[in-house]
Amino acid sequence: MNNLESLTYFASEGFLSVYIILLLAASLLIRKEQGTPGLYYSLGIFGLAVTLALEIVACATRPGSTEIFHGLLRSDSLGRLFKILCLVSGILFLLFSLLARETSKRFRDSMEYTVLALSLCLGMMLFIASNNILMLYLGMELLSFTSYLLTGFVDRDERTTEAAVKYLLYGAVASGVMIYGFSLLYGLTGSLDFSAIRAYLVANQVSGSMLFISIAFILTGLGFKIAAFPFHLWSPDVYEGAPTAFSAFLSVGPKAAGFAILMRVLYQVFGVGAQAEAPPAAQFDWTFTIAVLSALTMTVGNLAALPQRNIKRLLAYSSIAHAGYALMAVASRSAFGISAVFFYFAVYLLMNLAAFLVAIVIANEYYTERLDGYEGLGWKGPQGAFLASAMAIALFSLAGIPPFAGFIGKVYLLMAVIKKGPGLYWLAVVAVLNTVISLFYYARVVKMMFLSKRVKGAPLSAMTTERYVSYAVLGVLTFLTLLFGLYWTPLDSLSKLTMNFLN
Amino acid sequence: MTEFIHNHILTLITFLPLLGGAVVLLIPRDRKDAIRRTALVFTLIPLLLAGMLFAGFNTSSSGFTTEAGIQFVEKHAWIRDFNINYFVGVDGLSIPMILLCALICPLCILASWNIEKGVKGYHFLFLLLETGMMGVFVALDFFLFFIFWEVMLLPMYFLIGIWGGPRKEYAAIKFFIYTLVGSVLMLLVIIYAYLVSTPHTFDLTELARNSSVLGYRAILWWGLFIGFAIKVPLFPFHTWLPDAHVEAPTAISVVLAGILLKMGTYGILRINFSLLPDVTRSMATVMAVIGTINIIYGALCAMAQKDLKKLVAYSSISHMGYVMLGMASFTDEGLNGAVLQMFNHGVVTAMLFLLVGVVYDRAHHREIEGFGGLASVTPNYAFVTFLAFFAALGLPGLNSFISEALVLLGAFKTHTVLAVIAATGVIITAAYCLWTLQRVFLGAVNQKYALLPDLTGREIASLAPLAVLVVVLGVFPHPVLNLMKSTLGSLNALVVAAL
Amino acid sequence: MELTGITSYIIISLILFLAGLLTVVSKKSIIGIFLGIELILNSAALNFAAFSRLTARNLEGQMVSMFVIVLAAAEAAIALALLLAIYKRYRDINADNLTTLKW
Amino acid sequence: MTYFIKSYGFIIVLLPLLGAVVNGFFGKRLRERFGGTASGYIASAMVFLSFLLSTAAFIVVAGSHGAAIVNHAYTWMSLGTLQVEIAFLFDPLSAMMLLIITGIGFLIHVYSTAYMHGDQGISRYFAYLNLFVFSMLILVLAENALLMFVGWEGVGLCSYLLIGFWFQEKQNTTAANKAFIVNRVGDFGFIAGLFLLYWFLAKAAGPSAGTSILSFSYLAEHAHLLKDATIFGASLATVICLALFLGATGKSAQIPLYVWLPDAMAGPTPVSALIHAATMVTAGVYMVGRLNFLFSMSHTAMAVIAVTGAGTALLAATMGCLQNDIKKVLAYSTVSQLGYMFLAMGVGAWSAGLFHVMTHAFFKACLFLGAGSVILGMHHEQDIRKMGGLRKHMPRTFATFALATAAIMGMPPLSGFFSKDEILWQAWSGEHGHPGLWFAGFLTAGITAFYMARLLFLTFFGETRRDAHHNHHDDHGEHAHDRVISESPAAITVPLIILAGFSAAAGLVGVPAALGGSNRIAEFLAPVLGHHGTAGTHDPIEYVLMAASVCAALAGGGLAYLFYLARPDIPVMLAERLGPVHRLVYNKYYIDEIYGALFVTGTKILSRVLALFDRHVIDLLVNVSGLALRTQARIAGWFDQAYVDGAVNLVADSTLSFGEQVRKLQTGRVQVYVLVLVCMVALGIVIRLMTV
Repeated sequence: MNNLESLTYFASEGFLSVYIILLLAASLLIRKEQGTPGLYYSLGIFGLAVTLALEIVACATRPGSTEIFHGLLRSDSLGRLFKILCLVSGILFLLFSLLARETSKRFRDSMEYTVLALSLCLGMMLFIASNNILMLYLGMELLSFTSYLLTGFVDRDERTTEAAVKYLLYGAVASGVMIYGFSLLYGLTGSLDFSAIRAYLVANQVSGSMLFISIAFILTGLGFKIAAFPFHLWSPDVYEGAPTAFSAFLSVGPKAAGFAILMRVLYQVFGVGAQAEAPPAAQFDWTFTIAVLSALTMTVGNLAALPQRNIKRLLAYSSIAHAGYALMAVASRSAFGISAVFFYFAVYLLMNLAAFLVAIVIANEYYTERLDGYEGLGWKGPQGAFLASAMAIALFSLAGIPPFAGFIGKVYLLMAVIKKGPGLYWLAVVAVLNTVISLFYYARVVKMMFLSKRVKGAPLSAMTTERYVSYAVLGVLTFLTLLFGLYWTPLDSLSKLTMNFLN
Repeated sequence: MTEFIHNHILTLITFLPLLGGAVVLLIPRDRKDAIRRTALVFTLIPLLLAGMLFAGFNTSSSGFTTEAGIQFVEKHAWIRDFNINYFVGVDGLSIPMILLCALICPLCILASWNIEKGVKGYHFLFLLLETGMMGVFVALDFFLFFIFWEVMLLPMYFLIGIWGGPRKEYAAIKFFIYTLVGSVLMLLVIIYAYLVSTPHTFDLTELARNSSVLGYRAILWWGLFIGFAIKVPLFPFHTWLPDAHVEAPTAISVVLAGILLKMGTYGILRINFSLLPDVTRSMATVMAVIGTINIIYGALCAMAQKDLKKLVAYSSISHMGYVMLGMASFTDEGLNGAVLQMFNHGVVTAMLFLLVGVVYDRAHHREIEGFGGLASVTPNYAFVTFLAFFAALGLPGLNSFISEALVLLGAFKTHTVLAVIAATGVIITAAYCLWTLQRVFLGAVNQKYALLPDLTGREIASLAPLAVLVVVLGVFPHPVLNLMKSTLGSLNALVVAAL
Repeated sequence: MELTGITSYIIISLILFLAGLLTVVSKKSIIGIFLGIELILNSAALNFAAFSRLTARNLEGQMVSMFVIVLAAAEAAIALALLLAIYKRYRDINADNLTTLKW
Repeated sequence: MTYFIKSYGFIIVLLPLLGAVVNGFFGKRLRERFGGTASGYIASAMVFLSFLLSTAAFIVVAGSHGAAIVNHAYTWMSLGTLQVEIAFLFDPLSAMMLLIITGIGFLIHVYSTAYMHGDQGISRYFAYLNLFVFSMLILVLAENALLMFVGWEGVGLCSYLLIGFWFQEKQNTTAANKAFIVNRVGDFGFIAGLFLLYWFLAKAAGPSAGTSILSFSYLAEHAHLLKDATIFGASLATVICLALFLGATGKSAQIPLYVWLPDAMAGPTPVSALIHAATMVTAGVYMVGRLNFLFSMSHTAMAVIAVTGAGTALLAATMGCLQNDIKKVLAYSTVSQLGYMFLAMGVGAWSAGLFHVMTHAFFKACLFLGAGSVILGMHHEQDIRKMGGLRKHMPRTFATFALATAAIMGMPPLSGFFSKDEILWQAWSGEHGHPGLWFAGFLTAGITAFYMARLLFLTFFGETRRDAHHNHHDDHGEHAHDRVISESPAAITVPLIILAGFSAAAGLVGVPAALGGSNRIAEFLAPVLGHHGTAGTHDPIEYVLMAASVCAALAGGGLAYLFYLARPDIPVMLAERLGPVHRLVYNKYYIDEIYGALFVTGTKILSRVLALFDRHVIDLLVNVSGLALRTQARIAGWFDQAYVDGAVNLVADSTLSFGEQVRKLQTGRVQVYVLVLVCMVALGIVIRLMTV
């Protein structure tokens, strides 16, 4: 499709690009003393909300799968739905940044922060939609560069810069390895375009080992984005060092984007077994590789989370484990697996962000990220009870206990795996055993909040506007976590849409 | 109105407590008595409804695997795309459990009257727990069953963990983890069964009818069995139980022993038996051996305990062994005995835990050696305790005798040697029961407790219904046996025919 | 096809790639580590250019090479900014300082 | 009247229950309003009414020429092939037992009103006593074996409650526990035998639905099916009979389970009379008699029963010789007499055994009540060494006691003579008989005479020896010897006299043909027990044996006279001479101690071993070393916690520590992170290349 026509499919990204430029321009006009952080964040949220609206409209009005901009990007429901997911998390990211003390009170350059956040969202959208090696690389780097900056943006203490540097170095190596892998793929197939690569692989015999090496290198980059073992090592450090709101976002948005593109590459380029045409899988079957990665990722994540005493670090490891769960569905190599991943990320967004929001509120109140700060929270009056209940629901949902949405998400993933057949049953067993391990550390937080008789620290301070907003958001997230645990048909039909990108 | 109640009776029984929980949340936290009364009302209504259920139950309808054999059915589509239904109904297997649950819950509320800390939260969680327990017994959709099964975990975790004794945190998490290990295995089986059935279904009756589609049958069976065995709890999965019981507050111990343990055996009967009858049949010896170990091992461990509550906890392990043994006998006598034992043990152990709670409330400890001569001080309390312990040791004329005798009778047919070994359990049981009674109630009065008050009206109200049941069902077990006879008959026939 | 030609490019780029990795892992100074990253990126760029010229016979690869170079520069800019912050704090750019965050 | 019994026979059973309920629940209020005696009157009245109805039932049964009358109350259980009725069987055997129970029971109730007068727990006492009568009636009237088991356990419960009636004393409650638990061992056998029987018949006969397999009539009809059945290579009939007999040894205090009965004397004396002499302990004999058709199918079982009976008779008799507690002597005598009954059962002399049950009930009840009267008179002194010369103070008690003693010694023409000689004769000549058995019985007869005469002489003859021994354990403290010894009130003596009368005369219903009688009791019981071949024949040996046993009795009595009245120095000298033997017998062959070490401590240790398993290994070491020192070692829960729970905790702990290890991967050095990445990818590639 030519460029002009493509623009109609590019409305949301286009709007966002223009909006970013406008915002940059506006920052020159607004004097620093005039603007409050609230204003900038609100502008950013507004921009993302409009983008989201446009994306939803596009999703509703333009079904089917189309290559746009001469095949650089692809417009399909998989991409659109993941973009919606990422935009929602982006909006919540800015909202959380506004609510968190560290990014709203001491921070004067909130305009740049907002612009970076919006750019990050743009990068994420391009990343998800890319249909070409170059586009993928550019989208990923836009996403990554802004991430490095945002990680180090708020100078809290020495940990912030350290996190940003580590993130940058690790990310640069990972993306370097990835692009090297892509260069090999290009050499093997002679094309940058995913469709062309696939067509070449279907038509021609290529060296299996070379293909594997290139896939392994590519997986390094993508694995870095989704923080899968053994590419996960950066994430706990970065989560701990980054502003909490950003850690929350990192664990959902970029990760979902990474999964979207991972599935696009693995399914679209390297084939889906279910498809009629002989898949390149004949040359290389990645199911087992991904399955092993999945098992290792969830196990390592859960085990390492066990001894953690910092809530952000704990949630970081938990997020690694959850990437492992989601990889399970990717390994299932089925259309249902794709929808399961989407479903999982939709509920993961709810429960994980709820947990982070509680962490933000607590950090605002008690200046601590350590678990001791949660001791006796459930007994600190109605506010404490509400926060602790919301946290407990979020954590139990993360652990996959009914009747919360996290359980349904896990059922989807397990279903995808078991559907695949006996070859992957072991993975399902590993996954459920991991669920049990994960309960140890989730329940420890709950234990701190409710079971401990000692009520540590002062009672929560009086309500403020931020607090009201936080509680409202928390209430919505928690409610949806519960609702989707009991009635998830809407989310189910949405997730089914992702499957049609294969046609 | 009556029409409505009749059509939705199971839903009402299941969810009225939850509604009660919501109401409790609305009451201001300092109006403690209002909260307690509300909770009591919302547990009494299900009891009333359960009575109606009992009256309206057709004892002759026996189909276990057919939908026609199940009564008071309610079926609504829940998640259409997955063919998950809100499918509830009762048959002869579940109705005794529903009655038991409906009976014990109000008594527990009575027994919790003296809880002062977090009254609101406690009663909310308790009512939530009741919904979960009822749900397990009425659910006929595997998915629904699992949801209810897990929903119980959370309130239980908090009830033990917040209102429990000194080591409550350890006990609560141990309970949680143990149960979760079992249930995740069950989850895998559920998903597998769903995926291999055509059309995909979670309907237990449907799955039972077409159980031949299930592959890997032995593995499936073990997956389910371990999940349930942890709940029962069967040796060697039982170590969560003494901890949980000792730490839990009285009413929660009652629920735990009185109802929760039954879910394990209920699950085995409902699911292992009907879905995998052939494997069940081939596992007869394994089940019988485990049951026998439970009986003897539990009784011996009980004998060594110094804590009254721990003793009762181990006695539960021993008594649940009878259920297992009876189930493994594959005779009508054994199977009916097993289910009757589930009911009877529920009644007796509830009494025992309530009684332990009574003395703990007064003396603030439970050391068996720390009492003595209480029979002179508190004769009424002694009388009821003697009754309960004698029921526990299977004295003829009291309810447990019938079930234990039926179980042993059944076991003698199929597992003669094991049955003989298991029967020696009655000696050990008598020994530890009598020693306990002697140490606590008999002998010279311990002057420390010379002025211990006797049972209060509220305590009598919570104990009397159980005491009456203990005697009446011992003399006239017909009503309960009649409820389950035909259902269990067809279930047994199904299993026996499987091999 | 001049396979010998392409093979030599591949070997050179592989050497570059491995040298880059080695540098990243072994250098103490963050600048040094960054140079290693540049080597990795350049090996990829070299590959793209070579494949573009010799096997794919289209310009796409060369285009990617350009972008890789541009992005490497951008990355360097961010890195230097962060490096300044590090230097300010530690008066040093040794990577071993960065071990507060662990476990 | 037949109709009445057939339709309302259960009233006989229910009346005592009613009494128990009234006394149990309203006893306190009764006492407050009407004083302590009201309980006794109500309880006695209930039993008396029951006795009247029993008499009626007896007449009906006697008039129906052996046809059994069954009163169906309701169906207890009905499941599969199992059908158990709550039904009561009236036939000659149960009618006879009915009369003994309600009759003697009534007398003892009356006696108790005086004996227990003023006791704090009098209404509780009568509630228990009534409950006992109720249970005993269920036992004998039960129409099927399972219902019989209910009564069987019920009497055990009442026995437990009554032995431990004065529960403030720890030793009483320990005795009560012992009685219950030892009986449970027997019950285990009973149940096992019953269930084996049930399944065999359910399989062999293929009964139609609604057949009550365990009913005695069905069993009697189908027992022959057992003939060639085997189980684990042994004859099924033998296994079943031995299992059932184990039950009987528990209830009827036979080797090896007799140990509880002497201890059971801790209960109030009327209880000893009713439960531990006259009625409950004969339940085992009754059961064997009831199931005689079963036992007669196994020669092995019969032989075991006979030998056990003879052995118990002899062993207990020797133990009785050196006891000093008046009730203990009687207790061992009871054990010994029960041995006689089993000897009879074992040789197939069913009616002789049951005849002895009856006569024994009379004279032993009389003896116990007499002992109670003595104890009351002596102000709760039970040691016969401190008695003596009581015949002057308590003439009526003495007379009745002496008569009953003569009866138990087997003096013709008192009741004991007839029943005992019937047994001895059958032991010699019966189809399962053996001269050895006879000899044991004969020896026992002599020893019995000896120790009973000893008891009589020491208690009632000679001089009062109240000061000879200081009343160490006289818990009534206040100088008991200062009190006057006087004859007991009428409520005590009248029952004594009645019982003495029966002890003397009851034998007349069983005068053997050899002595010109017609053994009417055997005839009466024949519908249930069958006829014995020897009835009506005249064998000269019978007279010889009779004479021998009388001589043995006289010799025993004479020896006692010599030892305890004429030359009191001889026993002292003998005790010194035969030191070890004396000590052995005096300490009852240390059997209690052996059982204690073997079973009680053994079980305790086992349970503690298992409980210790629950705890940690350190605890184990501590406790094992402690075990050597203390019998109260804690080992049981250990198994559970150290191994079972330990394994679980091990999994949890190792998971946690593994978590620690995994966490260590996160060194904080970004270059290590990169290295990990590189190595892992390289590893993946290498594996891939090697496997392809």
